[in-house]
Amino acid sequence: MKRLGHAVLGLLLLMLAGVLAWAVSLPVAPGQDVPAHIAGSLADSGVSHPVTAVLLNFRGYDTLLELVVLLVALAGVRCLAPLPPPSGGGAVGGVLRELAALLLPVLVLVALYLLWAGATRPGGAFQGGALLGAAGILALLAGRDRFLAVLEQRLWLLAGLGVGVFLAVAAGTLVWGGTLLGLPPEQAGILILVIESFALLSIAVTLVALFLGTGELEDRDP
Amino acid sequence: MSLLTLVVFAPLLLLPLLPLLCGRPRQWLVPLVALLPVALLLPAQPLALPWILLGSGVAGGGPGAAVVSLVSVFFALALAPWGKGAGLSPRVSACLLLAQAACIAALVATDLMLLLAGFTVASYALLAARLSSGALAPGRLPAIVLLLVPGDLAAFELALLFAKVADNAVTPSVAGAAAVLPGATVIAGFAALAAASRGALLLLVARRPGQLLPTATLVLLVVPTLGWRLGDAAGALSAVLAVAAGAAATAALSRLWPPLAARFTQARERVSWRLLLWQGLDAGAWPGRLAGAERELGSWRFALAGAIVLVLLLLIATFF
Amino acid sequence: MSEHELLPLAVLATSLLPGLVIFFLPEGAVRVRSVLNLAGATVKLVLVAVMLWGVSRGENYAVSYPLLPGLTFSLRADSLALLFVTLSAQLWFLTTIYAIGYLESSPNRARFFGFFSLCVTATVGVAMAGNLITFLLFYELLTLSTYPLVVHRETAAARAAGNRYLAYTIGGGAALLLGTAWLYAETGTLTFTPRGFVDGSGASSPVLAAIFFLLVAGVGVKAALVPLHGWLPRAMVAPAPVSALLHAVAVVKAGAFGIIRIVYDVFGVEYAAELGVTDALAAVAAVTIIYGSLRALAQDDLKRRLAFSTVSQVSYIALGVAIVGPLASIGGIVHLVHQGLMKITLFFCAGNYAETLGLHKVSELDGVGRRMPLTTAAFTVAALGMIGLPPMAGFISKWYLGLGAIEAGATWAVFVLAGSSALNAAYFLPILHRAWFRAPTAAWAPVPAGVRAETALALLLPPVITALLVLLAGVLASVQYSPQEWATLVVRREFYAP
Amino acid sequence: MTGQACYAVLGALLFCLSFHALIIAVHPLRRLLAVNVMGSSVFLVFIAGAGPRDPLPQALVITGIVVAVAATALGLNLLLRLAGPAEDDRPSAGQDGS
Amino acid sequence: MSASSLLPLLVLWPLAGGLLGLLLPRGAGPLLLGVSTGNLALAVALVDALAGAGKVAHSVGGWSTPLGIALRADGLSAVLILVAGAVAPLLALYASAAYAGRELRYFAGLFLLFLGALNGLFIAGDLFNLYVTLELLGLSAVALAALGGGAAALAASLRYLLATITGSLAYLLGVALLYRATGTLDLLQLSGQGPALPGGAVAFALMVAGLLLKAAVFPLHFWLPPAHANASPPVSAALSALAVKAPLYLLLRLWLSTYDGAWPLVAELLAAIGAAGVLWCSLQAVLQRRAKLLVAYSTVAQLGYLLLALALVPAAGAAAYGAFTLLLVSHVLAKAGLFLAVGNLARRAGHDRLDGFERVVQHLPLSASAIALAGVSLMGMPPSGGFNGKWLLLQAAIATGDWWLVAVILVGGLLAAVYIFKLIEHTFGGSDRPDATALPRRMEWAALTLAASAVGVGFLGQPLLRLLGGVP
Repeated sequence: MKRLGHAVLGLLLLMLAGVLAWAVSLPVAPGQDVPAHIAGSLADSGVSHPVTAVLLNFRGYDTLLELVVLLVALAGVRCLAPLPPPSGGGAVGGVLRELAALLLPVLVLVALYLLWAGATRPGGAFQGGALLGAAGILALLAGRDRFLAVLEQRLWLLAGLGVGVFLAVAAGTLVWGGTLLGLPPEQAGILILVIESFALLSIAVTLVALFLGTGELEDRDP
Repeated sequence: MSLLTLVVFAPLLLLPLLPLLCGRPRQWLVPLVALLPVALLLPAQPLALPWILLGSGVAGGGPGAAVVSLVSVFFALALAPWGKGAGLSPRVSACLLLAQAACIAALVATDLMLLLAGFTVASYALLAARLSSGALAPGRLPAIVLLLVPGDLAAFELALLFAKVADNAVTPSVAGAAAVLPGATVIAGFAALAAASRGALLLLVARRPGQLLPTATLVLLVVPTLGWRLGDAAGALSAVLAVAAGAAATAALSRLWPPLAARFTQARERVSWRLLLWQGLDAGAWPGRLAGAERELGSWRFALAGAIVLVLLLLIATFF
Repeated sequence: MSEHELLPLAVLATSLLPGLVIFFLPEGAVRVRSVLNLAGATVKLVLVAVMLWGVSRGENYAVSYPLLPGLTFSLRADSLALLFVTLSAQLWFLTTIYAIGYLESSPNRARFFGFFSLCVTATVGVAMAGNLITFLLFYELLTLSTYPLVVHRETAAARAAGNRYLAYTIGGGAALLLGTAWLYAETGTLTFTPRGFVDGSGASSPVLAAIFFLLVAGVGVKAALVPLHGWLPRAMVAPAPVSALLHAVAVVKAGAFGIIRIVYDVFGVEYAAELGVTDALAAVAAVTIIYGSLRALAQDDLKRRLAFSTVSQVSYIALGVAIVGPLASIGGIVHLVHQGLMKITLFFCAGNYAETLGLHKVSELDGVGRRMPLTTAAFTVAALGMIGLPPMAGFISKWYLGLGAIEAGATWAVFVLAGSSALNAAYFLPILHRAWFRAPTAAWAPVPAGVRAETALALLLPPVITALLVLLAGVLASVQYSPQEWATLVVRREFYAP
Repeated sequence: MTGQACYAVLGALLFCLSFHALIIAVHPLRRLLAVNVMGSSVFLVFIAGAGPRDPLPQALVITGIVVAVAATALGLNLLLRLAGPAEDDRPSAGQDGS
Repeated sequence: MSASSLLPLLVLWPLAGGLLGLLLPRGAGPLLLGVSTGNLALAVALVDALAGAGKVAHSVGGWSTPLGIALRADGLSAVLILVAGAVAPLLALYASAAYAGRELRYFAGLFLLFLGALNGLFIAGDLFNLYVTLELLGLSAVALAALGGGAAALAASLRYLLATITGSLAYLLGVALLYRATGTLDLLQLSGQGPALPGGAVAFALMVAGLLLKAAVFPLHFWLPPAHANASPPVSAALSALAVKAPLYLLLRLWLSTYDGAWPLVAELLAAIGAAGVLWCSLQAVLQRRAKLLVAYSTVAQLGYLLLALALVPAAGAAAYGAFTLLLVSHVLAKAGLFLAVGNLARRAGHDRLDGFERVVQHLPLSASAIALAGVSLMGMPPSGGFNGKWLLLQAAIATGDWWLVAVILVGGLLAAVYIFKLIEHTFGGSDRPDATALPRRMEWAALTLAASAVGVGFLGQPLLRLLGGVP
């Protein structure tokens, strides 16, 4: 009976795969030429790299919601019942400690470079945030958890900062400019940089907190 | 409310006061009131009572008035506290007064409705009077009732026929009845069915005081007069014959009744069929399979495979 | 909102508001609750009287509110509606007194009286509904508000009866909803118009016949037509005031009233006769009349016997409506009132026997006339009325039904009437005989010293008053505002071309 | 079959493959992984579908990836909570997720 | 403040509230109430603005559509935002009494983000933006479902998470195909083009399957009952009333505007699925032994009704469209009220097994009447909003001549009556539990107000339909 089930399932999936492959490879003539549009209004988007322009200006609203999704994930993890931290910590091997000493500064440097480079070539807050988060996790694994204390008190402030700034900018543009996230062309560059830097920090903190799960890292209010 | 109606229905008006009057020194007042309708002998023009029943009326004078006075005399005699006994119990005298009032109403009514009403109430009142003064022999009561009730229904059918023939008048007048219906049907109808059942009441005759006289007056005096009012001489004659036949029939029936009753056992109330939908659900047998199917349906495999089938089905559907 | 619009709403509010307030009153506030109930009932009686006076002068009271495009919630106090509203207003007043006495020390009274008032609101709503949607709305509200009363005692039997009651009435409601939706789809309107609006609507006759049977089936559940009557005897497990007002008068009459509305105000009786549906209805009614009486013969429990008698008596109304002719309609409509009065007296007395002496079975009723003369006298008047003895109200409606049957040439109906009267006699007279003319077998608690009446006054007065009404409705049948006169007015004004 | 289209077809096949894994898998961790792979296949189709020079899908895919990360993180934590402490006191060898 | 700037406010306000809820350790209760009432005020303002103009639009960042995102609100979205806005404060009231401390803080944060996502979804005019709002909605719903729950709740939330992600990815694959074929993601620009596009049908099939999985419609409903039954009352109320409706709203948008109800056989297939859902899940609801599971299966059954209405829109036009909306609105109110009331009874009785619901009704008369009123609307009894929806659905089914649908609607109503009265009957009897904990009055009043408004909506049918406007 089980084999029959698998066979039927396999057949169904094959048919689905065939249909999808056919659909995906159909010749197509899109009505809108999106790259031309983007090139056209890249000038007043405040950044020169088209992906960052789309990400933070043309479709900034999606990015705002995306940061909120990260926040929700963090809240979802924190609200679960606390678990004792995994006991597998133990002694930190020499190789790991040396590697960490070497890599940490480089990682932080590259993360900041990525943040800055985002305006002109591929990069930006998310890539930098991921790197910074990785650096944080590496530091944790290597036993350098001095920064945990800071994280301890101010978790939600740090994690919420990115979304907070983004919301503030959005509200500001709505109140003054009349349109949500309507960044005026001349200040667009600076505003994007501000948003990206705070987002960088929040994404890093969120990723580290998500990695830690619900360890002791919580301002356990009574 | 003219004097006439007051006089005619005096016994009826007296009813509520009865419990006070009986058993006290003033007990003689009851028969005196029962005598009041004799005043009907005085000449008085017919009176219309549009608000009684469906618009009936009362006619004084004429032979009917004579019979009324006779009836009143007989009832008064029955009600009087003879001899040493304290007279009749309040319930019996109440029933008798009601019977008298009903007889008078039937005798003087100008419309068929009041006649029917009086005719029926009188017989039931007499039956109640007889029963409240002592139980009948085992077979007698069912026999009487078995004839009384069909008799009333026959009277009901007859009245409907009268109404239809008298160009659908809701309440046809008694006077016109004989003229409208061909002679034979009136007489046969009323005499054979309605009057016969009254013959059954003869069985009520018992030695107790106040029983013989009222029943006799109803069966032997009032019924023939009503027969006469409806069908003149022939109506009266057939009424008398019917009464005799009714009495004989009831006597025979009352002997047959006890063995018959024994066989008719009380039919138990059948257990009604259980409502499958309701009880079936709670019994738990049937839902087991359904819940199993749900668990199977609820498993990941089945559902996601279902999703794929759904996609393919939707695709096929788009081709038509 | 002119005065003419306000009155129907006010009549509804007089029982709705007290009901809602009572729900929130604490269980102990007995006096406040009783005052609220009685005040509501009296105000309703006054308002109904005003409307009676108004309608007989030709004014019309109507209010409507659009629910959906093409669907309006409309209340209209026409002459037929007022007939039913007067009946339920009077009987609600008496039953409230009775219920206060009956439920003296029992639990859950706040809930009971709350739902009790909701039921009456629903009944009055059913009566005054101006179109089929409002009728359906109050019809379902009636189901919902009677369920808690049926299960009031919370015993297993009560809950089983409640379940069965629901199964029937909600099934009926679904049939009624389908019929209404289909009718609306076919004719585009649902407003009750005096001689029916279905005739010229261009819908094909088999469709209309199907719609007719759906509507009558939906309404027939509450009117306890034969196949759909199963819930009524079961629902007798409810306390006496519930079976008195609801299962003998409010709920059952709502069903019968529905049949009247459907035949006269939706289809028009001539068109229905053309369709041939009235003959089917007449047949079902006849079968119900005979079947109900036969089953009543076999019941030893007093309330179940009365329940089966209700099943058969309500079908008189259906028979009257089904026999095409003004006289039969008068008989059917006036029987709506007469049967209500008679049956509520019987249930009050049954309640008294159960409450004071704990008698439930007919076989236990020997010699009860001596111990409770007044109650048994009321019982006798009502029972004789049910049999159809001349001076009582029952005779008047049977007389008209008989006349109508003969006028319409349906002589078989006359025999059905006669047969059913005989059966009525067969199951009522033995009770009377036991009550009055048999010596009491069980030793009952004697009347407590110092208490003049045989039972609590609140329990005694209502049956006596309703018995008196039965007598008056019979004897004074042709007085200006009597039920019979009002029924003639209804038939002349609404159902048959002037 | 231009290079572009073959990546898109690859993405479609990967989608079906991960869907199959999702149906077959019993352990929730494997299901979570299957969902991740499915995410990547959808992003692949998204980018390969549109023209090479079109930056819009690339931005959208970045957003998609972040959303996928958030969902997976939440899923893993729920999984840990479900696995519960009983798993941890086993020797660390069992750490690789049974 | 112009009408078009109302739309972004409707999203920013709850998101900011949610952020504050997470940041501030104390004061979560008043914050929750304040923000949700503010949201209701905004919703009412939107309804006013819409009453005049009929349509409100806002292009984010000032960029024209193929490039930027457009936010659009028409009659349907205004009604849904209004009803969600009306339910939120009452759920907030209930939660502020039911939760405390850490749980209340996380509930406040997550629920407000959930509300923001919901508003965002109802006004989004861009396919990818819809994906992000759907995902945000799904994740916050999963987090809420797992909030403070036991092992069963965690397992159910994990299953819910996997299902909702799979659904979103299938939807996203459909979006990818559409973008590949047209180059634009905007609904307005795509309207009516769907069927003719190369691969348009495949995209439609994928999207429908994904959305049906996220909305837990009949064949794919496996994850909903455990998730909603194990969550705490306000969460299961929010999930059952609001979360599962968003995918169906999106399905209606796609089916009416992008694909213009093109394929009649697809309509029949959707109707068949809906009908099967109504029958099967009502039957399952009748068989349940636990009250919350019964109510959860009732949700899946009512979703079947919504799918029925949706499938009839192309053929029956305004009647089915009105039926969809009225059924949805009254179900939101009735189901939220019912879950809260059942939650009260379960909290008082200590468990939610049906036969254990002894005389709890004596101590919680308000919750018992809330169950009754909500039941009236779910059964589609006349005075309630549910009846209006059922009536319009019946008219639509009769107009299109689908008599088997009429039968399904009525049988569904009867089965609904069976399981509602099973719930009511159980609260009518049995022994007494004097020692059970007393409940704060607010919790009972919240449930009763919701249930009463579900019946009250019955009288607002006309204004709601006027606000709704014609079929888009």
